[in-house]
Amino acid sequence: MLSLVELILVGLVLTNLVLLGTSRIGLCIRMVAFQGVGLALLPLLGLEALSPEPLVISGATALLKGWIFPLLLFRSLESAHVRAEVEPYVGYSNSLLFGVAALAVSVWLGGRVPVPGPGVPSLLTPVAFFTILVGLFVIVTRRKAVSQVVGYLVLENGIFAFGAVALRKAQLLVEMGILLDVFVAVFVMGIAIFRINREFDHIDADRLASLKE
Amino acid sequence: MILFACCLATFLLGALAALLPRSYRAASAIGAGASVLGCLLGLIPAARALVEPQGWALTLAWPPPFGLGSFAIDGVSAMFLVPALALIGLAAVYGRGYLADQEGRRRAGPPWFFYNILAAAITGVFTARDPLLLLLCWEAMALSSYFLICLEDADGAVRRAGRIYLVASNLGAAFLLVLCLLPGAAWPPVLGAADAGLASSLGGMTPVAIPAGAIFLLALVGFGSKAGLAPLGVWLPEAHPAAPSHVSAVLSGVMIKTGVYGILRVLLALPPQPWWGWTLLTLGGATAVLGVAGALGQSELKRLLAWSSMENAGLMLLGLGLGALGRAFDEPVVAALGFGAALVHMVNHGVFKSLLFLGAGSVLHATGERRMDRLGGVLGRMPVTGATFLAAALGICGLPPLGGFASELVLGLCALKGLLLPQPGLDIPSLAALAALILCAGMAAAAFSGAFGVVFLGAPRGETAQHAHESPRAMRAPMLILAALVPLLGILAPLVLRAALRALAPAIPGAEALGAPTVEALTTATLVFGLLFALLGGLLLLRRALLRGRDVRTGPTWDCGYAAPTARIQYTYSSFTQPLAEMFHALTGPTGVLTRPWGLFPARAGHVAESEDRMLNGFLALFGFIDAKLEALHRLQQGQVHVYVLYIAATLVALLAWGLW
Amino acid sequence: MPARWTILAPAAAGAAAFVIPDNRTRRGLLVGTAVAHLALTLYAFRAPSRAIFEGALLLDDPGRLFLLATSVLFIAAAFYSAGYLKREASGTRPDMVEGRLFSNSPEARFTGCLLLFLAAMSFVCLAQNLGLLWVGVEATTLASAPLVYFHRHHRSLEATWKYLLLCSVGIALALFGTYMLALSGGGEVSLGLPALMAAGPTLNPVLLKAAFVFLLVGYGTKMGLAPMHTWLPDVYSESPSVVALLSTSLLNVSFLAILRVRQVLCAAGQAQFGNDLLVFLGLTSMGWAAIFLLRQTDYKRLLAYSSVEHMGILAFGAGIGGAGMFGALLHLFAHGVAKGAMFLLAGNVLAAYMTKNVSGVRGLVRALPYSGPLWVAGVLALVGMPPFGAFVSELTILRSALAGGRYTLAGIFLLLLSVAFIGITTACLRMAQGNRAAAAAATPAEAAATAKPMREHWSAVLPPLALLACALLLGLFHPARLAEVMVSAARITGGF
Amino acid sequence: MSAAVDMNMLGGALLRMAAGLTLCPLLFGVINRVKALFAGRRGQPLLQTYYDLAKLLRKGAVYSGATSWAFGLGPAAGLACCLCALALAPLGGQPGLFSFEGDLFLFAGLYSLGRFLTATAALDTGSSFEGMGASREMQFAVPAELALILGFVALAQATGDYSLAGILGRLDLARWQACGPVLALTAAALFLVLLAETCRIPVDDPNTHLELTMVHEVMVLDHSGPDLAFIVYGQALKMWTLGAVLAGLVIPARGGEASSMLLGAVWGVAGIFGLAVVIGIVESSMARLRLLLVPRLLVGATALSGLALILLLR
Repeated sequence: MLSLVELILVGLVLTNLVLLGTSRIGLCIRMVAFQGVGLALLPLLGLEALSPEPLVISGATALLKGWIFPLLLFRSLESAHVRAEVEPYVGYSNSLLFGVAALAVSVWLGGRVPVPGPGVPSLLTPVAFFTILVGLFVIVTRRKAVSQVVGYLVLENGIFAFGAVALRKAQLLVEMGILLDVFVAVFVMGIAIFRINREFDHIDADRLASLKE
Repeated sequence: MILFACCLATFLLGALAALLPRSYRAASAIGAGASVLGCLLGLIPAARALVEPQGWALTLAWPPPFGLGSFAIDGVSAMFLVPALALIGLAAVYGRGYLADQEGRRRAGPPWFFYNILAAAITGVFTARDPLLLLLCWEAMALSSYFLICLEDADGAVRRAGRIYLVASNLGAAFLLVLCLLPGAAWPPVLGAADAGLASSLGGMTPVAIPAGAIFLLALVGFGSKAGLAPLGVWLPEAHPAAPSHVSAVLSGVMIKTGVYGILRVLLALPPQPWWGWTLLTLGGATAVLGVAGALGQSELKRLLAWSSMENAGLMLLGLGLGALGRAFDEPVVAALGFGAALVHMVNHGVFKSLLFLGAGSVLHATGERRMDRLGGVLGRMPVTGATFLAAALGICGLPPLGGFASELVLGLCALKGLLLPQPGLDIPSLAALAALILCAGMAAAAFSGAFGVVFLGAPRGETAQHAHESPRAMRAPMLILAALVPLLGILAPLVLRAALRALAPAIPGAEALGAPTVEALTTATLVFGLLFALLGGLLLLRRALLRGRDVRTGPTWDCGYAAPTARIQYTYSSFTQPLAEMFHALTGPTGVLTRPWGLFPARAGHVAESEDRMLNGFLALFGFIDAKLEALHRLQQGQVHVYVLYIAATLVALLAWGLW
Repeated sequence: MPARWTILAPAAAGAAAFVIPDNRTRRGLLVGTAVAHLALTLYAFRAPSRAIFEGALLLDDPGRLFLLATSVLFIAAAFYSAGYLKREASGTRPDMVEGRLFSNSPEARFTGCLLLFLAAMSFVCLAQNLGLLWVGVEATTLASAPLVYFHRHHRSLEATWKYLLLCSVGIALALFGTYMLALSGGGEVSLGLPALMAAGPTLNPVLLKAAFVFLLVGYGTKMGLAPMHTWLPDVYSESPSVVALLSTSLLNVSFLAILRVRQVLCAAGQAQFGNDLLVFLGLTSMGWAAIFLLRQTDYKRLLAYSSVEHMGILAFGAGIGGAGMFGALLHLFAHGVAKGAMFLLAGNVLAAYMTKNVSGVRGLVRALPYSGPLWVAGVLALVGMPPFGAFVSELTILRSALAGGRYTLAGIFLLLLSVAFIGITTACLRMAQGNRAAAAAATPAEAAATAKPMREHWSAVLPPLALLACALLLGLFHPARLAEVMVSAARITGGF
Repeated sequence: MSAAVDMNMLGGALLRMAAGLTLCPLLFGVINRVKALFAGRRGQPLLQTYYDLAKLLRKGAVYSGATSWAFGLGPAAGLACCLCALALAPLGGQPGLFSFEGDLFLFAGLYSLGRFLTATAALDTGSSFEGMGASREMQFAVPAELALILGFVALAQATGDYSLAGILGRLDLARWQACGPVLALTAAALFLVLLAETCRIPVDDPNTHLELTMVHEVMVLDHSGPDLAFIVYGQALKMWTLGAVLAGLVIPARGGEASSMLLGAVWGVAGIFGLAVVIGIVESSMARLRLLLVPRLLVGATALSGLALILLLR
């Protein structure tokens, strides 16, 4: 079933490019949701026998990444009555250009890093690197706090993809702990955005700069 | 050695005990009493180590982190320790009287706490036989002296002085840190000694051979900065005046000697090379001349004394430099006399300078006036202070028949012998040392005759000087004891020199025999001193006998018939020293700022006479520059979280590139 | 089996704290849990410990050490905050910087998060599985975020946001590194520390290096190594001093995480690479901190930057290896207690002077009869002056650097230490000296009023006093068992 | 104490001291006679200084109200120092009462002690004139002392001995033939020092009447009676002592054994009076230097001694 895995990975790349290109925050959130659903499938693929653990993990993943996180983000977006523009420092076309460059870099890096283990697509490492880079890029170049959370989620997705494909032997305990943490993180961030909006009447993270030096 | 342990214990316990009581008198009594008692306890073993030079050792099993703490006293330690303890004890007695009038303004505990810690630390520095222990004592000394300097911290100038001192001593200590932590480090530094420290016990590192020159340079900077070596001694003229006078006495009379002690230890332990001696001579001569030139340019009595401390530290370093050259060229006579001269001068300067500071303190205590040009005629109102100050001033100028002359004689003879020896490497350095010595003696005489004359003689220049009163007994007694020591050190100079040579004998074989002729010369000189005293007394008696029964009138100063001038018209210290200071203004900077009357209706004109401190200004400018440049880097953190994430990403990429390349 | 209870007890107490209505019982619970935790830790310190969850959790010697450090700091924090919460005014009040109105978040949440925070840190100390280690570290972040936002004004909110975002990003990178580390064994190795170390030589070096870089950057963000430290000054300056104190032990456990990873690196024979990175980041942090310590105007930020500097010292010592590792562990203790005391004292100063500006504070020694002298002592303990512990630890690190013949590094280390010394002492001692009247008062009458010393509550003075006593103890004398554990911990964490 | 072991030597030294004590006031008379001769006057009697001293010793004294005991200390101490210096100084190659290695430092030190106390005594009057004089005296002393010591050191280098008596005892014709120019330079330097120390023209004018230009005389303006006598006598002794040293340098007539001891002493005394004549000639042939030039003159003297040393060292 390697092909399906690779399909999902390619989808990951494409969604990333969309993320870089779009101007609507709503679309970004949906893209992240798509990524989440796709990633939720990964643990199931390439299994010899159907065991409960991967099922639980993928279920939880789909629930969180596909439904709850987008929900939270949309809520905080609504609560903050702001224009649903991304308002980047770096224009969309430039962002896409960066995307291409990042893709090249991550392919190069993936080439330097050997393929981890048998039965792992060689596409995995570059895609993971690429997703991480895109996530960081979004955090750095997008003004709104919400889009920074989006960036964080993209970063998280890249890492998750890497782990889910390459690391089949990880215990349930670990996985669940990780998911729980990410959930709480996003939850707390949502609350924080809510409060920021109430305190400042905006959620532009770049204007939170009273603490310096 | 039991006594020595008791001495240390007394200091430490006294320090803690002084903090306990609420009442001012009780605290100061406990604190001062502890220091005096500790000094007495410590003096006994120290003095014994002087007569039996093999000394003794005390090793107390100190649990980790310090491993074994081992103290030992040999002749050299004793030479430094005896005067140190004596001075600390006397200064403690004085200090109790000096601080008595601050009752109610502050608690007495802290000053005496730090004073006792300082005493213990100095004792430790002179006796430590283990690098880490030395470091511990050294830092403790620096800290406690810092807090003592900052006792009057309500005054901004004092805070500034304290800050300068703290920074300077920390930078100096950094070099000592390296010196004492070098692999295979021992104290006193013997190359290749086994390293019984944490590093070896844990890491099992193999000591690397360190070039002796590096060790010398580290010691020169580290100890030299404490000894007031130019240009590292910039803190000295700031810190010593800022401290309360009994502390200034200890700082100047004892603490700067720890630097001399350290350098001497290194020179005795390692085989010196000629360039060590030349370095020491150059720096020592520069320090001495710079110090005395600075002293000529001051307007406050205590600052003058501080600058003169720099001068005398320079003279001691001259002695060390000659000694180092003597060892390097294998001329034991020069070596013995050079180090001997440094030791003798160390003893003398300790006594004189502490006495001078005590005197200055008692004038300050009585008048509250620091500037000399506002004082005058104090001698009549403070006879004891004046007389003792005169004695110390004569001594510190190296005039016969006092101790100062003895050290000058030994140093001069050492240079003379170095000059006359058929050793091409020695003659020019010896000549330079000699010239510097004589030059400094002459200028010091000018400075101190002026200071004594302006402060104590003539007519009072202001209200404060008129209402001066003699200090209480607690302050007078130590001054009198020290003043008695001044001529005594002149008479006993041969003994002091012999003790110094005996202390040096282990490092310089046959030092005593080599120095014997000089001891002989000093003995003869004491005969001349006796003649001088006899003649002086005889002439004074003769004068009285002649004047008895004749008409002895008292009138105004004749002054070539210019009657009834105001007191302010008297020659001030700045005017007294101006011609001489002008000759050296290249070193000390302009000695005064003159605002001339100008125009048809001139506004007020005036002349401010005080020479700037070029070294300090240089350092301040440098530090300010660096500070500004670094502050420009504060732009790196402007609060945008985006940029911060970028930092993280950039670090990640950079390290990845480093790792995977 | 006490080790597991060091996690469960605070967790349970934290959960309870959210529901307990009464303030006094909750504070009692806080203090009681802290005492119990210290008792358990001390017991676990002596007893050999058993594995939990098939060896996923185990208290080895490094764990013991860090658990002790955490517990000591927490008990001080608990006692202090018991009084602090009592003194802290409730309801809306004007903020002292801009005068905007703000209020505290509910005390229940504060106490609860404190306890959960402790639980998370204990969890990290016990974790023997890199995955669980990650979970624990992330949990500490999340548990402490609400604490930062205790005073609900917008500066603390800004700090909270930065804290959340930066630490989450960093931690995410650490997660990626963790995966790569596991994969370096060809996908067959689990995340268990023993397993990884057993498989050490067979691990793929390239992946291993890449993994270490990710982990170092990630956990380094939490540990506050420059240039990832940027959240640290904001959080320290805007959160209550209790929280600042606890963040010190937060930095410590992040350091533990890095050490755990380095264990694997050493087992794989890649120690040199890791050490180089650690030395590099350590010196970078010290340099960065030194720059911001000079002319620093806010004394809480000053303390924060000094934390960055000390984290740099820890990294440097660990990277130097040999006795340097021992020195680093000792320094971890020495710095922890000293910095904790300084934060508590800074809280007292803030309460007395109502300003965080260095130039606004004068004459501490006269104004606060107990906190003032303690402040001076704390400064000395912080800059590594004898007879405090930091002196010994910095000495040890420097000595092992010299013994290794790395003179240049030692020189830079010493230089940066001196710069930091100048920066800290210049600001802090200036605060202690002089008299308050000159700085604060406008009229002579007011000066007379402010000149006389104020009264201080025991709960504000005793905890810092106790912490400084610990610092003094570390400088003069080490209990045998403690030294033993430190040495073996230094061995385990890959000193030599 | 190589000198005192032999009673004969001791007696000789005491006799030479006695000669100095009795004859020194005569020097002023000689100088004045020479100056009068040049000026074509008859001049004051040779023994004038003796008369002055006797008169002063018979007078009472007036003291300024501003002064303290430090004022009276000055003259007595100054005289005591001059007497001790006399006891150290060799005459005609014969050692003084005391002689030891490095006594040249003591020799110079005694004079600076006297100078110190005289200056403080001057400051004690509170008069700005006397302060001015004291300031100048201390200023000029710095280069003068340097020149004196370096000159002695040059002689020590030339003769290889550490004590005044030893140095001057070895300066015989052979030595002059060996290193004549060096000794000549040193002699010149020492002569300048002598002029400065005994405050003669061109450094200072003993009988000027313009206080602003005086150096030593203005310091002692307020002293009267016995004090003034002490000062005048001290000046005479100083001239005698320095003259004895200088004469010992320039007149290389030496007699080792007791028979020619007398010869050497006679040569020495003759030399001192010859020096007085020279001083008289100098004083009447040249004017007093401007004050600002005096330091340069003395630094020049230092340079001369230094040059002599360098010549020896190379």
